[in-house]
Order: sequence, then structure tokens, then C-alpha cells
Amino acid sequence: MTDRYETLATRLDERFGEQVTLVPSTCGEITIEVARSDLIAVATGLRNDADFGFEMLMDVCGIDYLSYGKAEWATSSATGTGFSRGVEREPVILDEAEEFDPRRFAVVYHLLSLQHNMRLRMRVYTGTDNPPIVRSVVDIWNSANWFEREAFDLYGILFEGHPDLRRILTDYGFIGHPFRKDFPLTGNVEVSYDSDKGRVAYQPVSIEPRTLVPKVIREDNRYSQDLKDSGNG
Amino acid sequence: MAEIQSYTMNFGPQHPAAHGVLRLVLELDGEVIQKADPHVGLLHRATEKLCESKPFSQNIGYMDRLDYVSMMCNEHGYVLAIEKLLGISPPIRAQYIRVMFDEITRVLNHLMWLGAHGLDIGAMTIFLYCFREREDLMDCYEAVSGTRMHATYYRPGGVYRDLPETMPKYQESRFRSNKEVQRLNASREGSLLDFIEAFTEKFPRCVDEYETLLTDNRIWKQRTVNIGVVSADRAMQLGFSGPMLRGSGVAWDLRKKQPYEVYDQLDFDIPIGTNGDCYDRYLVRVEEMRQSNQIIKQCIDWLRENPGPVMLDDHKIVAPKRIEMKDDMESLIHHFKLFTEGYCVPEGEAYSAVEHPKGEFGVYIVSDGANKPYRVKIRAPGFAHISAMSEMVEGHMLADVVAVIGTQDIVFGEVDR
Amino acid sequence: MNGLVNALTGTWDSLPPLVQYLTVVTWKILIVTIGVILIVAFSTYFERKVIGRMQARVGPNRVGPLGLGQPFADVIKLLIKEVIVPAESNKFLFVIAPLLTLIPALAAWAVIPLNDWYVIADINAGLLYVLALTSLGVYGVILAGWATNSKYAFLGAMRSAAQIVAYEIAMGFALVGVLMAAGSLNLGDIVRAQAGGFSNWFLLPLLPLFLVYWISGVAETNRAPFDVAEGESEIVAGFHVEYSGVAFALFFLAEYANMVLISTLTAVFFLGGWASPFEGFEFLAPIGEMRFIGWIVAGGFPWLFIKMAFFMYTFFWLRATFPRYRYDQIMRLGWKVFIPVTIVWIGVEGVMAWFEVGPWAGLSG
Amino acid sequence: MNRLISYIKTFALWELLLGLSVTMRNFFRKGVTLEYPDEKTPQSPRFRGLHALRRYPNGEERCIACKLCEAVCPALAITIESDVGENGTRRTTRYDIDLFKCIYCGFCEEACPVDAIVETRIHEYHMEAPGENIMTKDKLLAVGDKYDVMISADKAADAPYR
Amino acid sequence: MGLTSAAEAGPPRASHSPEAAGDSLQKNGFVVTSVDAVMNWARTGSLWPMTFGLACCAVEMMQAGASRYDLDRFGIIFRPSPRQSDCMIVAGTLTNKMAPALRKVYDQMPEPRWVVSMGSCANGGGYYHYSYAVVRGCDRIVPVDVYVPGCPPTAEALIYGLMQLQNKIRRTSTISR
Repeated sequence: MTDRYETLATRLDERFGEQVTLVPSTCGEITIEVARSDLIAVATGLRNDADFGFEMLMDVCGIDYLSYGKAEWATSSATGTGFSRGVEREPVILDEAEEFDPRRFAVVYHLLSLQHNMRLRMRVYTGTDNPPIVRSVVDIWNSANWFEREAFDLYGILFEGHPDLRRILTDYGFIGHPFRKDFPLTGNVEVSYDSDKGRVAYQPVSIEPRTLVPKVIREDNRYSQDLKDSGNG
Repeated sequence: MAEIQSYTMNFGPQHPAAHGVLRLVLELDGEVIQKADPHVGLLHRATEKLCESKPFSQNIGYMDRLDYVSMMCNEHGYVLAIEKLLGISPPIRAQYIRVMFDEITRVLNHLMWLGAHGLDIGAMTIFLYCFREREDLMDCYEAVSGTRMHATYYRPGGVYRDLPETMPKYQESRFRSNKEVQRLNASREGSLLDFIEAFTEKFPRCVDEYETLLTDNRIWKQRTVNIGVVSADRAMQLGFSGPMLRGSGVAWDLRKKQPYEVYDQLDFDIPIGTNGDCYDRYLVRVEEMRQSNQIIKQCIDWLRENPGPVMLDDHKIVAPKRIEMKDDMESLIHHFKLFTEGYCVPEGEAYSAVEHPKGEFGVYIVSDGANKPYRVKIRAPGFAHISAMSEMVEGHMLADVVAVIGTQDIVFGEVDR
Repeated sequence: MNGLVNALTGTWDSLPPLVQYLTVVTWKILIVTIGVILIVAFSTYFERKVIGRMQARVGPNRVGPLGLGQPFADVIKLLIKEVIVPAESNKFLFVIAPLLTLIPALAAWAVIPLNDWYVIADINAGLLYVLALTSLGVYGVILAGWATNSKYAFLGAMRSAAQIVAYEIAMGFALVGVLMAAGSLNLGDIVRAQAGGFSNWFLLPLLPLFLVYWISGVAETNRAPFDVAEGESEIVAGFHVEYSGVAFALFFLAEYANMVLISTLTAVFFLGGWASPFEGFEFLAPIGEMRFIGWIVAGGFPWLFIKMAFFMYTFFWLRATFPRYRYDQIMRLGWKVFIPVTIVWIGVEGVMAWFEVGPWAGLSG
Repeated sequence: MNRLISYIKTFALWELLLGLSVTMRNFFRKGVTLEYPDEKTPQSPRFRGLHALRRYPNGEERCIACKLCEAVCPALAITIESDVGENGTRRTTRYDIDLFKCIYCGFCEEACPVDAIVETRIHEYHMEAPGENIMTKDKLLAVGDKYDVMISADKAADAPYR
Repeated sequence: MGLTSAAEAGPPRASHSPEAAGDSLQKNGFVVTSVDAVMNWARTGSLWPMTFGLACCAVEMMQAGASRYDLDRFGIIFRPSPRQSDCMIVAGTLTNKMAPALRKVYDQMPEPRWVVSMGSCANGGGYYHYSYAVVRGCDRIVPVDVYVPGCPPTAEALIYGLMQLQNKIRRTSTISR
């Protein structure tokens, strides 16, 4: 971490105190976690205070932490037919009236300060609400408009106070939120031309998902945190 | 008098000026735009979700296909993010090669933009001229990677192969005599670097030609000056980047401000505009082409004198050379390991941004320590730009919509992802 | 042999004069029409060749020898293509519109003198007739745009209507200058007034009017840089967006026929029509007597063709070079620039001719 | 004075004439058009076109069914089934490449430890019906046999860089 | 699968070989055959594709139309309106959201019409085959005549594909008994 970023970290700590939590980073970036209730206050501060001056919001994105740190398949025996067999595929769970793990959905903001030439990442967990909901920052950074629409579309995160929260990327009439980890990659429906109806129509998906390389997680001592910090990484 | 009602018009998704698959729902009063509602997502291919299901290196191809006119710059953003997480940096020669191809890509992109922008405004010949020069650059792409567009050339830890020492040559045919073939092959006699140098020598004259056709032309000026004006403050507020931001007079370029690779050792200038209209952005981009040409020249000079490895020698991440793989058991094991499982990237998150021809192209990777990314988020410059479409075209006429789409340099691969 | 000829002439003489007249005129019309259509066909080929070369390409060269079969392939293909009449359209107007654009473009040829003696109808109000017919063509465009019942087509029609109104006036004024200079409305007389070599053409004394007329002509034919009525990148194909097959071919034909017409008219009005630029050079006179190349000095149809071809080339040249104007900018150019320029120059011309100054001295105005 | 010049230039349509001169210059310049199919773009030996399976000079298949290419294929276009052959070696019984999925990234070639699967410089082929898209093992071997000389030359030319 | 080099593929395959031509002459008679030949000549010589770029392949499509390859040589010019075009080049990834629009455009084209599917994505989903948002082959939406493989196919490969389409047109007879 360079000096400038250390200064920023101290300043953040001084200015916001309890409201922000600094997350240790492995690659010289600053990440703060903000509680949902403090989002607007912290965001306004970050934008308007001369010390920070984050006048640009570069990116807003949702993350679904449902399967974080879980390997797809762990086995010791080889396979004759490929890895698809072993991969667990969870059926789509329609999250109705169910409460989420408080750390399942997060919204990540990437801020940029042109005057100080610094970047900052800010993460807000959405809590247990279903559907997940956070306050919109459109009034603070106008660029958030479409990024929030995108996060809503892909993750189903609602942004309170957003002027025009519509689907943006997925098809008109799409059901579900495709980037959630419990949404199958191949989707539930596919389209083809229906000559009887004379139009393009939906039907259940016909292809088999295929995985050739399982997701594995290895503890690689080269990247362990102590070694990194001592400068050998 | 009857009440005058505005009417809506559906612009696209199949429209010659939609630059792919933009659908604009326009509310018009006569020919004057009241409101524009861009519908995107018609090229939404779920790149980010697909990335989550594939090992890190297999996703490089997706990056090429994001913004399909600046392929290698996209790869660069992704590769940098992985390298940041892995904590490695490529050999210096690889860095120069990357910078050189980034700039070649920038020229490619800007030529495409200029051609398409010209065509939108009705100047058809400029399009053909730009594409004539693009062919040479695509030949460079092909010589180095084997494909004209989707190179998959940058890898974490360097670039896949060194620059070739020979260029493929034209053959005689019934349409072309031996003499003509020799003339065509004049720039192809030497290595790829010689070929690129020959291009950089002639390219400024080509840019002059484009400028003669457009810059002072009164029709071009009437069509672009004071169209789609964005003030500096608004540009920042709307998340603009790249030439869109610089056209509004904000001197911000990641190559200067947050230099990556070897940009801090190269000599180039950043053009900025004053009014933030289409014409300024046009001038900025044209000047950027000239500056890129300078950068390419500097890279050629350096690369000529400094041979060396273009890949890291870390076989946990980078596959060993083929000759080693065939001789050495350990290398063979690494080879098998890397091509089946790939490499695991330590847990953490990284956002790396490059100065893409269109603006800030950021890749945000969250890794949970697996061989596949947990989440990849691509921050596409075009996405922010097109979200400002409505604001930029309000009060202008229908024909100006086309000019604004052109000036935003939108490519739907990256907007919709 | 001689007997046969005599018999034929005898039969011919015995026919009533009306029939004789009709036969001759029909033949004249057929020759002109087929000629125009052939020129149109090949001008599409030459457009693609010329623009191709300007764009560092080669243009069509695979269909037929040297690509010369290209126009025929295009036409035949369009003829055997399905014609779709949109369900919501006004069918009658939709079908009649392409004819309405084509017919005036061909009818105007009635008064155009191809050389000293070949003109279908040698009427004295030829200039007015031409003016009337060239502005009629726009009705086809407007009807097409309206009948199609598509917003793109309608916008194209509206643009076209406004544009033609604006430029018709400028064209009319420019022709007033020609009228003043020639002292006649008969196109043949206008050409004869320019006889006597290059220096006698109206090009020099009426230079601004020539430019205005020529540019207005480009605008009237909806060609680049004034092709807003069918601006590809804005309103797809404008008024003919829904036309396919033969109907589209007719529009295509009409557009090029109009181009040929405007080119020819410009040659007639300002470049001395069939007249040779070398007239009046004494030392060249013997060439004028020669059999096959006599026209080089004496004048004749080839000169008109060359001048027409030159203007056609300029059409293509402009198209290859310039960006497209915006619709309101075209209006501004028409109303605020061209009309004042023509008015001023008519005044200048009158004054100069009155005082017999410089090149204006010979004008009859 | 400058102002005057600029006025004159405006009235003389100066910059428009300059623009016209550019197109006119190009009219007389030689174009860059290649008369495909009579002549072709130069292709580098790295070109990534249609796939081929190679054999050793003695006619033996190179492929040992290690499935690296299957694993590394980003588009999941390769399907391999294998069995132990008569002489006790592992051989593929099925080797399909779906050309409708393949993205010609060259990863399979990179991964292959025995240079069996390669991408050739062939790019002129097409299909007219769905189903023709599957390159079976036989087809791949046939391509490899037919273009063996070209493939060997290309691979030799590129070998120093890999 | 037409795995031939372009030079070999020059003459069309079926009906133009001498025996086949003889057959069709016997079956259809001379007039019909030559009318057919003229019609097919016109169709192949004036094949106007639609300007319909979806994704990456569109760039190669433009490149094919540009100076170096110049589709205009074959009489191929891009038309913006579906009504005036004869063939559609589906150049790029076709997504679910775009599919209805594609079909609509196809329906607007007058007969006879052809579809060239360009690149892996349009052919069968390609790299995005397993994505929830992508149509796995544009032949699920419109009937395809020629598939041009590649990702993207080079401009040359596209021209080759279009020549194969011309061959296919030549093989069909319009006036059949």
C-alpha cells in the first residue's frame, strides 16, 4: 500500500469512524464496508468532502456470495465421462418470503477521485431482506442510474429512491435474476420460432449443461497472507 | 388549432446507424427529440456469468469479444486484474509488446469509430479509407496471434508468443504481375516490427487525408459543432471517461495519471477539448490517433534493441515452453496441471482499469481462491456513455441522434456484455 | 432494291400527315426513352465504378465481362422479386407513386434538344415545361411516403417536400437569369444563343447562377449531400423504405433518370448544350467538315453527352466526398443563401447587360 | 488579413474543393482491392483455421486421448471418448469438434502435448445443413493427411516462438 | 460439408455438371432451362444483403465490404431496408431479446430470400452456447442456407460463403414442373 492510500485510510477512519470498516486488501486497494443505514451519509461525505472528493462513481455492481469458497466438486477418483457428472447443480430456489443470509448479497461501488487521483471500493451488504434492498445513490452520482438498474436486473437488488428501476439487460418479460448463483447458467427457457403461432416463442431449455473443469480451491502457500505481508509474494 | 402531440418512433434495433443492436425509443415533436429512451441488452450474452464457470485463462476469449473493435485492450484489463491478484508482473519486453498492441488497438478502434461516425453523418468515403488502413493493422494482429480480430494474445504473465521475424507475403496471380507483387510486398520483407514501422511512417499522411475530408468541411462542422454538448461537471457526474471526458475539457488519462505497464516511460501528449461537443470529441480522437502512432514508434525502437523473454518463467501460472515440456518431466506435469485445472488465484478482490480507446475499461474480479473467478464485473465505458444518451440528444433533431451515437463510439458487445 | 425503297417512300407519302407525324414522333420518343433508360442503367454501373475507384476499390467486375452485366442483373433480379404491399398502406397510392416519380423524369425529355434538329417537341415554353415537370416528381415521393404508412417513410416524404419547395424557387430564379441572357424560353434557342465557342457559354457570365442551379439540381434529385429524404443512416431508406421489387426499381430508375435530366439541363442552360467549345476557332474549321469527327468542332449530340457525363460524374464525386446536411441546414442553405444569391445576380446581370460590361455585353438581356 | 483570407476561402468553397481533390487523387491511385478468390490475403503460419488431427510419419495417430484439449476448450466444443486399443495404447474412439461452438482460439493446439490436434490455415469451408458441423475423428484425420505438408511447414515456422 | 478450396469450388456442384444439365434439359425443356439460367444469373449477380450486424462478425462483414475485399465486385451491396434486400447475413451472437426482431426483419424480406449464418455464435451459439441469454443457433429462428464457420470468419471466408450461396442459388430451379 502506498503512502497516499494509507493517508486515505486514516482520513476515512477519522471522518467516518464507526460508519466504515476497512477491509484488508492483498493488492494495494482500499475497500470499505458500510452498513446499509449509513450508505447515503458516507456516500455524500465521500463525494463532497474536500479530503476525499470522489466526484466520479465508476461502477456499481451486485455480488451474490451464496457459493463463495465452495468447490464445485471434490473427489479423489478419476472419471471416464468428464466432470459434468460430478458437479452439483442446485435447482432454482425461488426466494419467496425466505430470509437471506445477511452477507449473501452485496453492492460494490467503485469510486474515483480525479483531484486526488485515488480509487476507493465501498461495499454494502443488503441484509436479510427479501428482496434485498439498499438506498439508491443516483442523486449523489448520476452515473449510478444504469448501473443500479443493471444490479436490479441481474441480482434483484432493489434500489430505494431510484427514478426508473426497470430491467435493462435481460429479455423483455424475463423471469428471475440470472446472475444469482442459484440461477442455472443455461437458463430455464430458450427461444425458437414457432411456425404455428407465427412468432418467436419460449420453451423449456433443451440442452444439458456441461462442465469440463471443476471449480477447485487449493490452499497455495505461496499466497498465504503472512508471506505476502513480509514481502515475498 | 388542434393540439400538437408528440409521437414515438422506434429507432432500431435493426437500423443502419444503430452500431449493432441499439433500440432507441424516441419521443419526437416533428423532427425534434423530446425524449430518448435507449433499450440495451439486445446483445446481452451473460459474459460475466459465463466467466464464473470457466478457469481464469479460458475467459480471455470472452474479453476479446466484449468490445469487438478493441480486442487486445479488453484482454489487457482482464489480464492486469489477474496479475494484480497473483502479485506478478510480466517481463519488460512483454510490457512493451502489450503497450504497442494497445496503441495499435487504439488506432484500430478510432479508425472504426471515424469510419462509422463519418458514415452516420453521410460521408461514405471516409469509412472506406479508414477500413483500408485497418486492414494493415489487422494483418499485424494476424501475424502475431493468428486471427484478425479475437487474438487471445495477452496472458497472465506476459504475452503468448514473441513477435514473428517474418511477414507473410502476397503471391502472384492473374490479376497481379510480379512487379506489382513486389511493390505490395515492399513493407513485408522484414519482420513484423518493420511492417509496423512502415505503417507508422505512412499513417500520419492518411490522417491528414481524413482531416482534409472532414475537419474544415463546413457540412461536417455544421453537423457536429454544438451537438451533444456535455459540460465538464456533467461529464464527471455521468461517469464519462476516455475521449468523452477529455472532449469536455477534463485532462484525465489513465496512461498518464495511473500509468500501467511502461506508459510512464513513453513520451506522448493527451489532447483535450474545450466545448464538449461532437466536434471536440472528433478532434480529440483524431489527435489521439497521431499520438498513438508516436507511442507505437517508440515501442518499435525499444523492442528492436531489447530481445528477451515475453513470458514469466513461473510454471505455476505460465505453461512451460513446448521444448521444455517435451524434455522435462516436471515441465510436463506443470503442463498437464495448467491445461486441465488451470491455476488457482488467491482469495481477494481486485479492480484494474486500463485506458481503453473508449474510456476507462475496468475489470473487477472477486476470487475465492479457486481456479475460476467467483465474480467478474466488467466496467464498460460505453455503458456509462449510452446512459447519458437521452440527456445528450434532447432538443436536437433526428439526424443529430445519429451524430451523437457516432460520437459516443458505442459498441454493444461491451455495453450489454 | 431501288424499287423497294421507292415503294416504301410511296406508301409513306400516301399516308395522312397526322399518321406521318405520329409515326415520326413515336419513333423519336422510343429512341429517346430507350436511350435514357440505357444511360440510366449504365450510370448505376459507372457510379459504382467511379465511387469504387475513389474509395480505393474496384467496383463491380464479376457479373458479365468487366462487370458490365451488373445493371441488367440488378434490373432482372428486381423484376422477378416479390412486391410486398404493406397491409396498412393505401394500396392504390402505394402502387401509383413510383410511376408518378418516373413519368415526369421521362416526360421532360420531350423538349430537350439533343442536337440542332432532334427534339421531340420544339415548343416555345420549353423552359417552363421543364420547370413544371421537375417539380412534379416530388408528388410521387410524397405519396409514396404517405401511402406507406410508416413513420420513417413519412419523415422522408416531409423532408423531401420541404426541400423541393425551397430549391424549386432557387432553381426558378437561376433560370430567370438564363432566360434574360438567352431571350427565349425555347431550349433550342437557349443553346443557339450560346453558340460560338466556349467563351459564349452562359457559364462565365452566370457563374453564381450556374452553381446555384447545379447545387439545387443535386438537392432536387435527393442526392448526396442532400439525400435527407432517404438518408440511410437516419431514416433507413426514407420514402421508399417499404418498397420492394419492381416498385423499388422504378424509384431507382426515376432517381437516376432525374440525375441524367438535371445533368443534361445544366449542360443545355449553361454549357451550350450540343454546341462545341471549339466553335469560332478558324484554324479548326476544316475538322468540322470531316465525316466522323466533324462534331468535335461543329457540335452535335456527342458534346451534349460528354457534358452530361461530366455532370453525372460530378454527382458521384460529390456523393463520394461530402457528409450529409441536416434537414434544417438544407432549408437554411436554400432559403437564406441560394435565393438571395440568385436575386442579387439577376440584378447584377441586368445592370451589366444594360451597360454592356465585360462578358455580359453579348447577352440579350 | 487572415480574416480576409478566411472569408475568401469560405466564399470560394475552398475546403470543399480540397475534399474533392482528395477523392479525385484516390480516383487515380491504384486501389488496394484483392481479387479474391483469384488472389488471397497473405496468411501467417500462426493462422488459426480449420482443425486437423495429425499422424506420425509412420501413419500412427498422434493423439493419445489425454483429453487436455477437451479440458482446455473454452467453448466446450470438443468431445472425446477413449478406450485401450489392441496394442495396449490409449486411443480415442470418438473425437468430435463442434465447429458451431469452436471459437478458433488455438488453446487445444497449445495444450496438446504430442502436437496431434492443430489448427491449419484452411478457412474456406462451409456447411449447408445443421449436422455438418461436427468434425469427427475421421474428417479431422483426413484434413490432417491431405494438408500434411502445409501443416508441418507452418508448425515448423512457428516452433521457435512457442 | 464443402471442404474445398475456393478455386476448386468455382463451378457449382449439382445441376451445372454436363450430365445434370442434360437431365434438367430433358425434364424441363430448353426454354425453361434458359429462363431459369437467366433468372439465377440475375439473382447471383445482384445479391443484396441487409445491413444487419449483431456483434463481432459485423466488423468482419464491414471489412469484407470495404476496400480490400470489396463485395461490390460481385454485385453485392448492402441495403438498409429489408424490403430491398435478397439475403440476410446473420453476423454475430443472436440473443433471446433480439430473436423476435430478427424474425421480423426476415418476415419483411420479399421472396426469394436467403440467410447466411456467419460465425460460430450465429451458427450454434458458439462460445455462448451455454448462456441463458443466447439463441443456440439462428436456425432456430430463421431457415439458414449457408453456415460460414469461424469466430469471426475472416472477410475472405465470408466472401467464400457468399460464393457458396451463389452456387446454391444456381443449383435451384425456380420454374419447375
